[in-house]
Amino acid sequence: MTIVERLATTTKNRQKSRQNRFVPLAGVLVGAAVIVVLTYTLPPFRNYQLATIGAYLCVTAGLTVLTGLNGQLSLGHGALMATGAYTLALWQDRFNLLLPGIVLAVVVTTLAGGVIGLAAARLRGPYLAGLTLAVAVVVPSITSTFDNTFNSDQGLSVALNPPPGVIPVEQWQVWICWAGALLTVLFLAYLVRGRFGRDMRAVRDDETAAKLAGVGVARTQVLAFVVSAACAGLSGALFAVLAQSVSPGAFPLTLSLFLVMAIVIGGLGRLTGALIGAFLLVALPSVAQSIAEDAGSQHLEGNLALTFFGVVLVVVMLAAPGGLASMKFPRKIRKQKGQE
Amino acid sequence: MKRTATVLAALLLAAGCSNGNSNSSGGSSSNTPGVTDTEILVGTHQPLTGPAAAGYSSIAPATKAYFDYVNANGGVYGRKITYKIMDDGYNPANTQQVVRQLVLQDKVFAILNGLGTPTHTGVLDFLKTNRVPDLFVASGSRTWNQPDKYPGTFGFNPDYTVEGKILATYVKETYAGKKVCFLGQDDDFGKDSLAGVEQVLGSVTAKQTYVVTNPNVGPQIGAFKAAACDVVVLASIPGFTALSIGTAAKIGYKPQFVVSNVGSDPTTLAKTLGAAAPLLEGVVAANYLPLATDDSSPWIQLYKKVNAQYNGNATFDNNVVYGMSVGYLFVQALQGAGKDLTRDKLTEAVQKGGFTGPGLVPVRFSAQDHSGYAGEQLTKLTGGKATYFGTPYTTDDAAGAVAPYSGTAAAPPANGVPPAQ
Amino acid sequence: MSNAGDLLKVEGLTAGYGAAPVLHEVTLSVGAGRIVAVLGANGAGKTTLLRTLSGLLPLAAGRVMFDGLDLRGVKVEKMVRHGIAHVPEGRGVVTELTVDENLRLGGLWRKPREPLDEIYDLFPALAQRKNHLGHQLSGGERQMLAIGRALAAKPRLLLLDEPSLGLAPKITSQIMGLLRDLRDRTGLAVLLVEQNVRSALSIADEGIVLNLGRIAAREKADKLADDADLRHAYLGF
Amino acid sequence: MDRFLYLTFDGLSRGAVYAAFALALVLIWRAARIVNFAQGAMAVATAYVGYSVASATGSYWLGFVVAIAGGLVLGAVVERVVMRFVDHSSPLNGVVVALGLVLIIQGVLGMIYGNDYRPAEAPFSRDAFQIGGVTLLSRFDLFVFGAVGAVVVLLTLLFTRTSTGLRMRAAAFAPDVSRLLGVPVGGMLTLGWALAAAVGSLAGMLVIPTELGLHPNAMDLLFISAFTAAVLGGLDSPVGAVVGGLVVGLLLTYVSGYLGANVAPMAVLILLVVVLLSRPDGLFSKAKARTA
Repeated sequence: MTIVERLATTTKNRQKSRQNRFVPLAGVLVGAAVIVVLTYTLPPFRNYQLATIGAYLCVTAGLTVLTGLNGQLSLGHGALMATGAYTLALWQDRFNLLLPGIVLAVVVTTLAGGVIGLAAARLRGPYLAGLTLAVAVVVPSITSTFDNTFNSDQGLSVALNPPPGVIPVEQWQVWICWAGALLTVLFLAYLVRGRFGRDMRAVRDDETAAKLAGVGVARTQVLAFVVSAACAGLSGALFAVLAQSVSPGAFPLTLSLFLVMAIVIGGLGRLTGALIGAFLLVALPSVAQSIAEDAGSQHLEGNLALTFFGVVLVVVMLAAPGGLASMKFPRKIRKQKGQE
Repeated sequence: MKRTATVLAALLLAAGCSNGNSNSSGGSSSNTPGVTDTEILVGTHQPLTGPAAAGYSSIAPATKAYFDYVNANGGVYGRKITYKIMDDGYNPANTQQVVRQLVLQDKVFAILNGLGTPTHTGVLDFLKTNRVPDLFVASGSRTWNQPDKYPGTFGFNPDYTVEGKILATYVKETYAGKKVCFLGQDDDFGKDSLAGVEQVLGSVTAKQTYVVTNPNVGPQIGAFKAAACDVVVLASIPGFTALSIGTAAKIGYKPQFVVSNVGSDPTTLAKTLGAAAPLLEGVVAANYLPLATDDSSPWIQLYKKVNAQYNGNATFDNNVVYGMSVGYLFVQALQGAGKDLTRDKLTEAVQKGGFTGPGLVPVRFSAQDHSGYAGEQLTKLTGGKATYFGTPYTTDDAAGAVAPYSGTAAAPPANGVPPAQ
Repeated sequence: MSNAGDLLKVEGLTAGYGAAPVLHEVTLSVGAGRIVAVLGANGAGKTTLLRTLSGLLPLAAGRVMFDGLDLRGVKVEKMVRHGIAHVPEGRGVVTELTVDENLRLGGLWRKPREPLDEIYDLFPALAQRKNHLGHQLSGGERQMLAIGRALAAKPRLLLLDEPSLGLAPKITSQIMGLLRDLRDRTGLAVLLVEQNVRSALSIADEGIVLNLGRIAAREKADKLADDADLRHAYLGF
Repeated sequence: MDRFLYLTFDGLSRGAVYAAFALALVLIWRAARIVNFAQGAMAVATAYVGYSVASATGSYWLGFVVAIAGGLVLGAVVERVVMRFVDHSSPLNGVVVALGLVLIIQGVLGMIYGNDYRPAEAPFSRDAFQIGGVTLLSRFDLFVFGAVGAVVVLLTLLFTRTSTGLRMRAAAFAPDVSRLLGVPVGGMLTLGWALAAAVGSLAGMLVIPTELGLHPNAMDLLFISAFTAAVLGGLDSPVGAVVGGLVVGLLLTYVSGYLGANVAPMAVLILLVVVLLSRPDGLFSKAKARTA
């Protein structure tokens, strides 16, 4: 795409978003209402899955802003989630105060994200991917080197008070996770609409042009990384709440890769895409496993599910290159493709 | 956004409505989760795919095959056992998901033989909160033995410290005055084992660790060679046992290897080493169940029959023996719990102990002790085949002495199904 | 103006990006050994015309004949074999390759391959910088490299997009002189897209004025240069 | 000193296989501007085929040739059947499709061959030569070095001396211009994938005998090290891949040997940070950075 064509599409997008303008706050309030109603109707396991979607949504939303709007690819967000999760676990062990603990987890991860972001702002494309990948694989190494604090592979358990009153645990978990998720989405939605969002897109599309237009390129990139790291930290803390335990094995490189897959399949750069991605992260593996179970002999073990998962990824990417969130406009996509 | 949320909500609802009955526990078997007049539903989490699947993915199918055998022989009090195996790929985050699915959605009666220390550690609290019996966890961690904290959790394997003490006792008696080195996995497995070894031997000449993410033990084995160790104790998984033995041969270093049970299945090792399998000659390991190659054992005869009939004649190795022994012990526990099956009765039955089965040493379940097998006997590999030598030893994970065990192993019942008690 | 000996004949060509056409029913022809200048304001469709002719953009309607061959359905990478060379806007030098490699690339499809001496004779400046990477060249050198590379393919028709863009007047006139020489010496036909109307018309045999994707005028070059009304209306001087 | 020498040789022999695999990544990057996350899984697939042929015929070398040829075919097929139809307007689309392919390949391999380790024989002895009590390299290590060296030489010749190499480079750097010059860009892309996959298969045949054995996930960890090596050296540079591979191999071994195996990944991260902060496009990047 030439710059002119890019500009043209950007203008088009802007017009489109003006057409179906909606207020993020209203969307989030509706979402909250839907979630609360759901928690009273769903059985416990579905509630747990719903809570997991919420926890994933925090990180996918932040990552899609970083990657989709600012063009920085991170394969290390799993490690940032681990940072948040371990912070909360260590805090809970001492103080057992959930809300301040979650805030602290976000703060610590934000700082970690700032350090990585400073390095990341100098790197492009695969070099950034390579560096963040090295960050992702360093988690087990850190937990075993400092095993007095992190307890190596076995990890830490997270002390939690039981939910207030007679609320079932799973329902309580949904409320916590989705409160975090909806706040994240609200924050990002307003952030993306403002000047910062414009700067991020400008940097993604053409760094030189952005610089000429007075956008601080490095500052925007670091800031984008910091924001997405904060979201990852929140997500990690929520996962610690969900699992009541943290261990390095729960934040492997594959998690970071799956996060990237989720936002791309969902629709890069869109919060709706992040929601779809978070949903798929929970739904797809279990659907794959149950399909494989129905079809499978014992000797295929988990392999049929794995294959099914892979086929879905490839087919979706070929059928909807803009991600599932873009599926509403199939004709437009075909046209754009013809142009290339 | 709004529309997507609605669609997702509808999907979740649709998915949820299919099984929305409430859970309860205790009381009588009529309202015990996973138990009906004709069926007992039991679940497990296992690494079926991914790097950790190697060696371990054959355990759960073997357990299932034994249950099928029991079912074909009338089941337990007329109930058939359904064993639901979930793949967690040895990823603790997946374990969270699949165990919750088993407990909350499938409403299993109990979790049996969940595999792995880091994976299973993460679900202990959840299982405790939901009062789900958590039987015979597949790892030698001491974590499972905390009756006060986790009353429903029971181990199966002898723990790594017990094993370390027994291996070290053998080394102390046979290689007195020789230099001993230790290579362990960089987690509780290696640490607990080293603690046991050093308790008996004192400080070893050189100790090294490996991480599973770096399949090169050249530096570690090189250090042992430089330290001129005569004996190398390995607390490693099978792949790294093979790698260590292969690496030693590569650099012309020939110590006596003494290997932990979890990393010593001769079939798996020989398969991994291929043409280099003769290197295994003379390796000392330990076990507590009949050996897969011991055709004279009535247990092996029984298991082979079950393997042929219900397990698609899978490669018959120590993992299959392990899986079927887990199944046997579970059926024993079910028989002990009686006809009116509840979760509490099952836990009580396990805690009552007194099981005799394929093991060379007793399982020591009691109200105070939830660890599994009490000890091990040493094996030596000769001609590609492991055989027991000496006597079995038992000990504990604390300062207790390593004592020879003189009891004799039980023979399996004629029909291969533990009798009702 | 079209006659039987025309090398390139375009009839009713409609093309563009996506559904909205940029060019509407353009008809033109280029005879062997003639230079035709395509003039017009920014966005008139000049570059689109060249991209369509060389197959980079699909034809929505109309017909393009080259020496009796219908070019519809001829793949871009085959055009050069039929004798059409396209020097794209911005020169299209592969900046990661050396001068020599860029030139070799131009004649790669020919069998047997001919030595590049002829090109280096035409552009002595390039001969001196044989082993420099493309991005180390000046703007003028890049333009020469791009044209030289196109010539290495021994084309019969050269599609040339804005050769003067960003170049000093002296270099522009050097390039224009070269094109005239080539036409005279080898009978090369050139379809020349230019913003620099004066220098384009100084060498062209005829000129075509595009306006909003339609042909607004087609005249002999000298006549066009003298037509004050037309100049004011479309060419801005 | 003996220990240092021992670790050096151990690290070099590890590094050589990282280098081989990093070369495959560099090749595909140069041909298609994509980091092929499926490279490892593809290499494992062809290694399975190679070892199946070797055990069926009793000839290691026949299996070796079949594995490399299988790489050529698999690479071409993946490009023609899947990658060609991926919308590359976002570079991530290709990455996600590649990750999907990884799952498919690993799943299918698991179904066919099972999830246990299978032995992978080496064609030469892996027993190291010893001189004066110092352990040096084995015959197999020398074979690995020879193979990696040969690949570097052949690739360099291909890219700098042949017109096909010139076409491949041009097609990768400037596809549209190349088409105008008569370069069949699609064909070059297929060729690039085929060659890269063949080099990947070679790397697989070199590395699998030195690790735990054949397994659907056998190359996962290697991919991480090799990708790190390629990034370190500069993704555009075959020489960089080799140097990067050796550096990563040595670093991992030294750190494991002197500080402990658990510290090694942190050392790699630190090295990457230091190198990339001073040279954001790797050690052997060309003067001008191209933001792709």
